[in-house]
Amino acid sequence: MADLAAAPPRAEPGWSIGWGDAGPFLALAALIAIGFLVNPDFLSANNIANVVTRSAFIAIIAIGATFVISSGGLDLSVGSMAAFITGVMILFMNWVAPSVGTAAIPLGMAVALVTGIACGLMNGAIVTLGRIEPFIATLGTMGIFRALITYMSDGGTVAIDRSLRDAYRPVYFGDVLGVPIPILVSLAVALVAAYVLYRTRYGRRCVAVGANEDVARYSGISVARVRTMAFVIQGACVAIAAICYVPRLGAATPTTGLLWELQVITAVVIGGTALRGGRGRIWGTVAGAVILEFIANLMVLSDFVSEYLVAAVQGVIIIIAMLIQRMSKR
Amino acid sequence: MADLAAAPPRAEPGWSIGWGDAGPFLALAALIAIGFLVNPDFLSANNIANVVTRSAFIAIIAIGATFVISSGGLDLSVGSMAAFITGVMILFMNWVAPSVGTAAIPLGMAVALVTGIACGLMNGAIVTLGRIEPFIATLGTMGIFRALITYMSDGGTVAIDRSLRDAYRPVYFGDVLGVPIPILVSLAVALVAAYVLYRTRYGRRCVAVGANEDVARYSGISVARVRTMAFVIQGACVAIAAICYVPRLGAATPTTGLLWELQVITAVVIGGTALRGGRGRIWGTVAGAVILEFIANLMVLSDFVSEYLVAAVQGVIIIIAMLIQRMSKR
Amino acid sequence: AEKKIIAVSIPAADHGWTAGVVYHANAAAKEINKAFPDIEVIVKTSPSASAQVSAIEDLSATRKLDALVILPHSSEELTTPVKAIKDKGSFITVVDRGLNDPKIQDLYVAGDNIAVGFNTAKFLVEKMGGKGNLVVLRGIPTVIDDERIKGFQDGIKGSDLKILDIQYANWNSDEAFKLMQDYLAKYPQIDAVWANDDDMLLGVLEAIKQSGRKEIKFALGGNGMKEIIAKVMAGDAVTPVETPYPPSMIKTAIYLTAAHFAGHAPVRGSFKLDAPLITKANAAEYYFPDSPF
Amino acid sequence: MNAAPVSQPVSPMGAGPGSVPVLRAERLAKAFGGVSVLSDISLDIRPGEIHAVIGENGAGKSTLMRLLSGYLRPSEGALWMDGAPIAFQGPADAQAAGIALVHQEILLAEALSVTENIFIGRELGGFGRLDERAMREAAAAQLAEVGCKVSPRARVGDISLANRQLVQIAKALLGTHRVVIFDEPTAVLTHDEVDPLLDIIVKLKQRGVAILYISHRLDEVERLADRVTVLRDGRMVGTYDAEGLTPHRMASLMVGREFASLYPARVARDIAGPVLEIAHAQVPGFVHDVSLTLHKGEILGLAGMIGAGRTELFEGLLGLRPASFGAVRLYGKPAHFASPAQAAAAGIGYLTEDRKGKGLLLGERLAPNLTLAALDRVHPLAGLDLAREGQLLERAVASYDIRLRSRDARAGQLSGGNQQKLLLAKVMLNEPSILVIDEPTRGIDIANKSQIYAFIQSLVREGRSCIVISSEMQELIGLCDRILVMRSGRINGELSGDAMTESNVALHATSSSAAHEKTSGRNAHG
Ligand SMILES: Nc1ncnc2c1ncn2[C@@H]1O[C@H](COP(=O)(O)OP(=O)(O)OP(=O)(O)O)[C@@H](O)[C@H]1O
Ligand SMILES: Nc1ncnc2c1ncn2[C@@H]1O[C@H](COP(=O)(O)OP(=O)(O)OP(=O)(O)O)[C@@H](O)[C@H]1O
Ligand SMILES: O[C@@H]1[C@@H](O)[C@H](O)OC[C@H]1O
Ligand SMILES: [Mg+2]
Ligand SMILES: [Mg+2]
Repeated sequence: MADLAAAPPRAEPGWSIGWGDAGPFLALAALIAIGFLVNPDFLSANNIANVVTRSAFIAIIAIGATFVISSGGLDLSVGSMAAFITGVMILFMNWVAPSVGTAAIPLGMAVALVTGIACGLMNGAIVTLGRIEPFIATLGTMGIFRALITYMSDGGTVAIDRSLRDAYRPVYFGDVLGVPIPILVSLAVALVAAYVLYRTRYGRRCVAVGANEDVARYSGISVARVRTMAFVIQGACVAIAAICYVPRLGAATPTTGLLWELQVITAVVIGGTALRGGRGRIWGTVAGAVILEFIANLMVLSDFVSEYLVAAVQGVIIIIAMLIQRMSKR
Repeated sequence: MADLAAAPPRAEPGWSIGWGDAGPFLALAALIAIGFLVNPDFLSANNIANVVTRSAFIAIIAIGATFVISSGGLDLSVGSMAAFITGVMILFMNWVAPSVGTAAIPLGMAVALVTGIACGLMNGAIVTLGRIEPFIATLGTMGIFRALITYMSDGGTVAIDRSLRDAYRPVYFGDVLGVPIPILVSLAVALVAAYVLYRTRYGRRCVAVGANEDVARYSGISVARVRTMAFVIQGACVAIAAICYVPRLGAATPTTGLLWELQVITAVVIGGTALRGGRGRIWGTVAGAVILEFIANLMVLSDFVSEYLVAAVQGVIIIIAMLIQRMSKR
Repeated sequence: AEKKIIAVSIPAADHGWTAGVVYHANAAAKEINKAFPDIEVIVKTSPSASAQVSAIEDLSATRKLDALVILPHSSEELTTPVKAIKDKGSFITVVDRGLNDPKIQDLYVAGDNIAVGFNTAKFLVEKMGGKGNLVVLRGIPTVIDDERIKGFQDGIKGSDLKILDIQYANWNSDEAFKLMQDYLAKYPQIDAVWANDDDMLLGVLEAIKQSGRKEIKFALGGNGMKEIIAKVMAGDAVTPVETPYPPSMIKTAIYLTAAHFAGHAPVRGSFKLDAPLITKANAAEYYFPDSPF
Repeated sequence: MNAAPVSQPVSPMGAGPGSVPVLRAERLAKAFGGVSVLSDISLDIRPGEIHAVIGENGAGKSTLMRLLSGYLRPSEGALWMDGAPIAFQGPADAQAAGIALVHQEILLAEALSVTENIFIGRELGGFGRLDERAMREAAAAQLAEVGCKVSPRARVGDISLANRQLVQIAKALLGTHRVVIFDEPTAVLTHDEVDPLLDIIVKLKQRGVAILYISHRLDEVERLADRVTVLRDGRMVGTYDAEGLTPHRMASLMVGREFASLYPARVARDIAGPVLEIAHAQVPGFVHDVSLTLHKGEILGLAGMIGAGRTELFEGLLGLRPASFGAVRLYGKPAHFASPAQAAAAGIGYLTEDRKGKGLLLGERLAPNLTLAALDRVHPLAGLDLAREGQLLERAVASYDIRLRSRDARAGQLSGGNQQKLLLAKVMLNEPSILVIDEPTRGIDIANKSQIYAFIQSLVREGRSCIVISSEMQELIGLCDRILVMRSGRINGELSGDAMTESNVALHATSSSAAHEKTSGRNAHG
């Protein structure tokens, strides 16, 4: 009986972070403490800013994934979708730049968003209309996006036009009152997402679909529409991440975004969202993304680990972070 | 009463393949037909033998994954576990070869099996004792195994001793009455697995745990033990696959088994096993593995697709295969 | 005196060649740290371009880097971040895959990917009398891969050598084995195979051996893997030559960079390793039995 | 109170082995997260007795049963078996000791077959090999015993709720037992399925098994019980000899005051023209050519046995399963509903019989559950109006008498009856003008039943119309203006006025010879 296993009453999810959801934040705190012990530079303003800025990509994509996963889906295509969107955006900007100059940048952003939404729509349609397990459907589109970027780049690189480079740079490297722009963007995305997930009808429906599809259906919710919408949100988030990403690396290649899907899902799960749906935690997801980036950072800053074993230590730390997260729930 | 008539008798899963489970076989048949149309060489005995032999690794590992997945788990670590086991086995054989000669081979196989079982036990323990989402737990151990093989090989190659190479070669390249040995091995593994899953108490409980953990627990089944056992079976299957793999290229490298986990899960799902547990299909899994290998083969044998777009076409075919599989269920 | 810090940023060992890079980088670090007490070499590996960007950011955020030796995952993506390090006053050594803006580097050490393809092609044109059917296996879609293929295609231009097929096998021997099996099933007559990397060549050779096909006159790779060099030394008929693209170039680069500090002799400039054909005659010179590669 | 609590346990069966209790609970208490749900409960169960436990929804009956069968561990107090203290680590321990529980909520794995479910955890067969045949045969026998007619090979997800309940009982009864606990086993069963089950219970008793029996159907309690323990608000009211304890008296003990009458008096109403007309409905496999008409202000009953196809008819109408119709007219105009959302927009509300599987999100809090089907109505703006939602919950709690120990509760933590009330409140939030209620009082205690009946009556007085699908004949007879009886997917009779009697309903529900006929007595609506 579900109620026997049911967890003790938990604080309302929302803007404020309840106690029961403190897990990922505790894990983050523990990690930061360890980091400081290992190398005091870890806490330098500079390093912190770098790491958090960097985590923005994964965080933004993972916020979208929080919708998909809490609605009971899964999207493996996000990494290659990011590469594909980046490629489309850069090609478009390079194409219009000669005629419109730096206005190519906002136009390119719009194109990126539209592309992302279209990609999400495609994923959603295959999953809901085709009634195909999301794992397989998005594994398929992962191959498709990856191939398209390979094709677009002729197996090489799609690089942004020099003329646009400097104008675009601030989107990643700039700051407002000292806060790097990617951090602001991801905070804005998280705020909007938290609002949508916790404070709108759509968010309610999304979680309901993930919790029990039948109950949702009998309550007059169009399960297919809600699920598709979650994939669309995911696509839009990937596009936003791509928009921030372009100035950092200045190019899309067939290896851009490789294995991001694993990082994204890991961030979401570490953050406390249930992989089987029915429970989404936006701020947890953000914490999860920051945790992953801090772990990578710690690997660079510490000198203990043979370079060959970095992946092993990362694996161990992720498992420990999950344990901390889990334990705080008792 | 209407009741008796109402519930259409479903075929019991088992040795014989029921109609409801024909999906993957239909998809396979469709694929073979298309392959033949595209290039008649597709059906040459040689090509078929090559492809099916190649599919043996994934098939054997995926058979193990059928247990894990139908019990409600997931194992992302299989690919790097395969590499790790291969590495351990080769190092061990090379070490004892000078003193025991070719007897190193059976000894090495035993070591591989023990290693596989230990790896599976570790995965199982983290998932059940640590109560960590299998996705995250095995993502962690995936990093661990991958790092260990990188470490063992100094990032390069762990190659089997020349003195053992020829003696061991037949395990991959040999045949019995014309049937390549890896095919025989995977058939044997599938037979045993089908027996265990469909005809023994353990198999029944494995599926029950995946179908509804609460029901299983309240029926006095030790959920943790059943799940752990599924991971152990998975480990053993990976070891068997590794044993067949070693003679093929005679080496383990840090790229051995890369991304096998995705192929394995895809094979299992295409085969009709439910990703959320509660339903396992051994022969479907085998068909799924063969389908994947045929798709890759078809890509090379056909001349339609630019090398850049291969992944896209593969993605599309996988989705179509799932559609065929799905449709045949109505 | 303050220690001079040389950071080395390279791709993680994800296949044979990069494994060689990691091996040689670690070896160089150990040797130099021991030999020069006032130089510290730190080696960091990264599994992807973005991780590499992160890594160099992290290194430079927490210490003053006197020099950065970098083998970029990809040229485009690393250009701007490396420039940022340069702007902080570090000495920049770029290895193998060049940056988009050569002005950033103080020192450039590289192999010649075009030559790897071109020299192999020339060898085949000559030995096969200018005609025959070829199949090609290429690596991971990257600039290096592109350059090699391009060099190769330029090399066979004007001859009657025909490329029957070209597909990716991702510098992975398993994938190369399968791909070669499929090539063999598809084409009844293959005169020569070129895999643009020796990891792949291993898989190719295994597939040919299994098929029992005898018409294949040459199966060539590239990079100078010790197993393949050994074949060349032994006078193997199918693999009689090899093109070097030694991962040890990272070691060369680190030593040169250290020399900049220790030797008080400026070492700016470009250093391009040749990719001459290795034949039985000179193979011993390229054979390092202890390297993992 | 004239039936005095039995302070000193005396055997209602006279002397004999029965006088030593098999199972004894001493001062049990249970709290969930600091909220006390049960306190100071002491009772004993003796071999060969049927011991009923009754109480209002949320009184703590199910919680007590879970304590007795190892599913929960008591916060205080002790259990004794055969005079020796015993503590269960889990249900398996209790099962090993011979205690079986038939859950109030269905607890089966839907993906597995009936046989597999029955034998989970105690599969037959030696040397690791399963003996499928033996299990199938044993399952078939066990099913026959409880009067369940599904195939042992059927997938549990494919059989009706009522049959699932029977399968669950068959599962619990497998093997030998000393104590069997039935938590509302008949709530989802119709008249004709109840009898065989009660026979089994009596048979068990005669074999010397001790039975704990929970039901809101007090007539069953009267028929079966030797002793009755009454709970109220988590405390013992007392244990009584069943002799002379009438349902009315039981109800009064449960609620703690004199209990009036169950069914509200019929008031004359205007039953006007048709609001919903369904012609030639076909739901493949379930419903064959059914036509019916619902009038404005009417309460139309739908009777039938398990598998009659009543649920499927309306699931088909709402687009929840494939169906075809000759015609559907709403207020005279042709209508078609592709989804429950469209039906809701047209003013049709449907309350599912399966509250756990299709009605409520058990892991969610109450307010989101309440508003889930009416989000657009409750929150007309983009953002959620949580304050409004809170008020709505308060109002629902008050008007449907939902009893909760904590505002923070998840739906799954409510007692069964309170879940049902929450579900009713959820459906009503859309203010449907046509309400289809599938099993409205499943698991509802007697006091609340009468409230729900009064509520339905007030709806039709407001000019709304109601279709009641129910397995309780008296409920239909007491409430409805007209009853359609379905059998094997067809309408097999129509009753109204004085013709609405138990025997008439039963006749049409079971006998195929009673061809479709209209039987109306004198007091037909008017
Ligand atoms: N897991 C739980 N967590 C918190 N409260 C619970 C839990 N289970 C039950 N309760 C509370 O305990 C009280 C008693 O519930 P119980 O299910 O025992 O009632 P009941 O007498 O069986 O009622 P019904 O007749 O409606 O089935 C209810 O208030 C319920 O909300
Ligand atoms: N998904 C399904 N697949 C196959 N048979 C089913 C399925 N669902 C229900 N049935 C069968 O269809 C018949 C009708 O079901 P159901 O019991 O819901 O009808 P009903 O008239 O609503 O009865 P009641 O509400 O009294 O239980 C039953 O025999 C049931 O076993
Ligand atoms: O990583 C590359 C390697 O695999 C290839 O063979 O040579 C050049 C390298 O940059
Ligand atoms: Mg109850
Ligand atoms: Mg029904």
